[in-house]
Amino acid sequence: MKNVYLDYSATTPVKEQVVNEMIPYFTEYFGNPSSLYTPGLEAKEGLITARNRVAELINSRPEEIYFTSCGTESDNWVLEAVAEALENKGNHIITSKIEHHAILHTCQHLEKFGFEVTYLDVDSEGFVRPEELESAIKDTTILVSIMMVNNEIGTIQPIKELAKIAHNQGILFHTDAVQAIGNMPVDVKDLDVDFMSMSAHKIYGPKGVGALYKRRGIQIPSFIHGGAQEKKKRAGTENTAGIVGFGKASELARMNLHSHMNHSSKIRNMMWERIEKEIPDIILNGPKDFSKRHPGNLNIAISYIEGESVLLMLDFNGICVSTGSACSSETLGTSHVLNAIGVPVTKANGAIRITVGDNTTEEDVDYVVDNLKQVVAKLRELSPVNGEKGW
Amino acid sequence: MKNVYLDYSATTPVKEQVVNEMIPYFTEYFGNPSSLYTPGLEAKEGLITARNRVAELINSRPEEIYFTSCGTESDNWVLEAVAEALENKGNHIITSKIEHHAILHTCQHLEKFGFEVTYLDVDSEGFVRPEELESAIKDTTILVSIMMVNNEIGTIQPIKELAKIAHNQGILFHTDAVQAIGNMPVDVKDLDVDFMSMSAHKIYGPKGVGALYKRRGIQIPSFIHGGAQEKKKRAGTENTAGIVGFGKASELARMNLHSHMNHSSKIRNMMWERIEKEIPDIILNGPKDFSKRHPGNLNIAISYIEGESVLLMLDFNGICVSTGSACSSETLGTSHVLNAIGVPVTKANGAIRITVGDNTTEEDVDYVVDNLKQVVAKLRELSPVNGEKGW
Amino acid sequence: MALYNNTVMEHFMNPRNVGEIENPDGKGIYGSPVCGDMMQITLSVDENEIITDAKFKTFGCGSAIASSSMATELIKGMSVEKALELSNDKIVEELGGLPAVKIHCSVLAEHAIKNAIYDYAQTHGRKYAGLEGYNPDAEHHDDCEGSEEGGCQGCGNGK
Amino acid sequence: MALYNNTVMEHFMNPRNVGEIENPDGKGIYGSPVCGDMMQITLSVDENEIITDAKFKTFGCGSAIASSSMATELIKGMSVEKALELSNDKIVEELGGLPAVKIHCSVLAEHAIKNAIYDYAQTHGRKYAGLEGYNPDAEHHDDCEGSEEGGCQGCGNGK
Ligand SMILES: Cc1ncc(COP(=O)(O)O)c(C=O)c1O
Ligand SMILES: Cc1ncc(COP(=O)(O)O)c(C=O)c1O
Repeated sequence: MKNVYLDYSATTPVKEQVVNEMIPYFTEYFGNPSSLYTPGLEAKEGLITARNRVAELINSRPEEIYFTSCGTESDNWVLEAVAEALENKGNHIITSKIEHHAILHTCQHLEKFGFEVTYLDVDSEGFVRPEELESAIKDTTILVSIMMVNNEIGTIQPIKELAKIAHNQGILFHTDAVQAIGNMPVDVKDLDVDFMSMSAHKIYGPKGVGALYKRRGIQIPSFIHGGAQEKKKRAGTENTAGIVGFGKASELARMNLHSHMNHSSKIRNMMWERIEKEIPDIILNGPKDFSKRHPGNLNIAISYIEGESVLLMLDFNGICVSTGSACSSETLGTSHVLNAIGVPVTKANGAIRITVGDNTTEEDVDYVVDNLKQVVAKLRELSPVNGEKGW
Repeated sequence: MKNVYLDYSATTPVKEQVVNEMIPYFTEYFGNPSSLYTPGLEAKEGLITARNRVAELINSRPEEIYFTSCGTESDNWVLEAVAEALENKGNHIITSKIEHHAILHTCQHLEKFGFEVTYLDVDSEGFVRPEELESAIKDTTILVSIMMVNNEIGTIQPIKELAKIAHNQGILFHTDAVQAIGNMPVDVKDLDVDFMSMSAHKIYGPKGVGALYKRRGIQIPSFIHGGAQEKKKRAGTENTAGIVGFGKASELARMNLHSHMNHSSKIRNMMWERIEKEIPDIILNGPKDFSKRHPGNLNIAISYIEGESVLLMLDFNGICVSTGSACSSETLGTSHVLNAIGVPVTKANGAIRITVGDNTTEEDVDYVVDNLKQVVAKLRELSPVNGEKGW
Repeated sequence: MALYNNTVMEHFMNPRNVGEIENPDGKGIYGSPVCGDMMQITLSVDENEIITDAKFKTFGCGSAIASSSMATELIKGMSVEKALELSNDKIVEELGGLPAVKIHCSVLAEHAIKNAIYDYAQTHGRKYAGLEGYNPDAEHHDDCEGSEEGGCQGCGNGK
Repeated sequence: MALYNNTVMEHFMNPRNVGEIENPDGKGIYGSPVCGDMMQITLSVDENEIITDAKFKTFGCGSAIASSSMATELIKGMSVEKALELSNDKIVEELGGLPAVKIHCSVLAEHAIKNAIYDYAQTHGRKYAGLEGYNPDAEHHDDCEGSEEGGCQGCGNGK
């Protein structure tokens, strides 16, 4: 049976070159990077190389990169730390309705402690309207956090413009770029953001490693307290092998950026062309202008049927997609993102997300669309709802 | 040149069997464990096995294990979460003066927010006196956190007794067991603790993976907010390969516990016997009764010379030890642990820690002691201080 | 490891009794697409009150479809009286188990059958102890909106 | 990668001028074991005020020992006047660099030499512009207790 993985936005396989660079750090260069003897210094050297490589990917200085355990931790850190540091200045944070749960749930946590959060609406394609950000800013606003690329519908926000609006009022700006790095050019100097979250496992690196870019000169407290690692900003013995893997993945992402983007968007476009033509009663969620969309992302609401059954039947044929409806297998309820862009619940229940990546081939497109057509037809036959009945 | 690594308490090499179980999770079972299709479920199965194995090592239920990014995170989580959850009940936390910085610095962080922390004194061998804990408890006490085994001097605390004292007053009890698991029998049911911190890289597993044991039925808030991973208690895509490695390392630690303990203590004892006999003007820091000491730990204050130069000269000959004086290469100042047990600063400056482990051999003992003797002699010759001058 | 066991997967991939009986003796609908699952059951019942045929149409996840398939299999050939006693536990048991978060799918099937029998009883003037006080419209929305398990959960792209 | 470069390591592993001159013309001690480093310098100075010999004893980390070794090498053969101009920067430069947190070790060497010359000046009735206002006991404790960089840092077992 063919195996066609189409969920690169959920996670990516680790590239062989990346694994190969990691392995010696388990067994050979296993020292604690804080140790002063040779095996410790060897491990530390691995961290230095990795930091340089991540920095190069986003055009920052190496010392502006702080390694964390995941994108989620980076998001938590920024929000909690800015809240702690600027409490005396104000208690208001601005974000959007379509952020990742790592942002939204941390905001909800802060709300319990007296912070006020404005969740900006987005338009029908998921774009934050700059003028809405502008008018949401108050005297008490201490941070704006808007994601660079949405993980469900692929919307690429006008981060440079949004950061400028915040900075014009002297407000710090954070962006969650977990879905962005490696999938579009990201230059923190040009974007002029203060903080940026990243994660290795979305760019063919290992899971359990992330980073926070913090602009030089800005002081924020630690989130995880303890030893002096990461310039005393993130305690805990460093995940050396993981960080080395993140570094290598970043280097590859930088070198392959344009071929990766071209390849992904080409395959994605082929797939969408066939799907649009051959499967009736579907809607594309997210930007119609593909230049403003994650290069590998499709999010399709399929009328009359439910997403998980599509996912399962495709899985039976070796095809991996995710539903557009829930946060994870442990959570229920429909997608807050589809909800925010105005997709009715009934349609959101039938949404699937397809994200292509480096291993997706043109042949896969045919296999996937042929299968999807069959699955959709079969499930629609099973379904008590249809167009005539008004749904 | 020989390579003799003697810093197993800083970190351990990852065992080959552990690495071998991890690798497929980078490339083959790379799915996101939250995904419902086959590659996701395969990854999830890896987590389940790992959880079972960690649970077995400490005699807990699997559902009482929450994976984190390191021992430090586990420590931070417990302290911050109990503080948040029980704020209305009280603001007082009891810990000891010789805890790891992951505990001490988190306590200091809480103090900034109105919490009161009692740092218990320890005796000259590093033991917390149960009666002091008892009398430190107040109406406002919400948590007691005492480490099971000290990382510098190897002291094994009477955790069962200390936990009982806390529980008699209805107070939650946490223990940092990062140095304990794998090095002594640890049974959370028998010890009757509520929370316990662990880390993989001290038991021949990978760096960047830890766990928190949380007794069933106790509710604490999340520390890292976001997705629904770890029963909604610890967000962030799981470090699948790392967790699988922690699981395998735990299984090996459980199976090898007695041979590991016997081997370590035998080598450690041989080393101490020769050092004590052959190197004048040294002091053993920590418990003299080796049954109350980490089986691989020696901590020796060498008069008249400074620890780092000992470390460096030994490193030149392929021997890795750590100094007893500072927290990490990025921090200065003498050890808070040696200070707490009353070692004068002058002697603490000349302390080194030797920790032996599974790869240390009897031949290594001779190589190390021969070298150490020479290094000590050479540095003492260089030194302007000596016994006659009163130091 | 799989999300569902082989029996569930077999009923999901090859569901029995799919469709809609023309001029059914009883027809029941339960759930709604808003909640993420919806089932329609149609029945043929003979003069001895035996269910001679049952068909379903289901909008929902894998376990909802498998539960419908299994439930219709179980009630075919049963007396209406017996069919009213069919519990969701029995459906789960016959399926060899469902994940905890999916148990509500079997409840859905139980309710859809009850609703179909209620319709049969109404249109055929029958009374059954098992239907006493039963309100076909009552409960689903509570299930859906009230509880956390209110919808068929999907596999997330919240990642 | 190493903690120290080859020159530093060479001076650490094979330090020049170790020891204590008997009946020195000048002797200086700087630092204290409490602070983690302490240096003793002894000098022989001839009638032309040229330093003909210099020896050291140092308690301290690798860079403290290397700095002492390099510093004594540098002043041997120098006039006292010139030796007073020896800055810690020069010592660091000759060592090919020290890690930032270790720069204070070179300062220590500079001070120890100054102290030895001060002693020579006192006992031999000499005056030097470079010693004007110099207090041999003044500064070290400030360095040690006041600043974060007050001691030779060790490699931790706080792990
Ligand atoms: C006693 C103790 N607690 C906590 C930690 C922190 O563990 P980790 O390095 O996994 O953060 C360590 C070791 O570094 C330790 O020895
Ligand atoms: C936009 C976005 N932010 C944050 C995260 C969290 O990253 P991680 O899984 O590394 O915690 C993800 C993916 O899971 C994401 O897509």
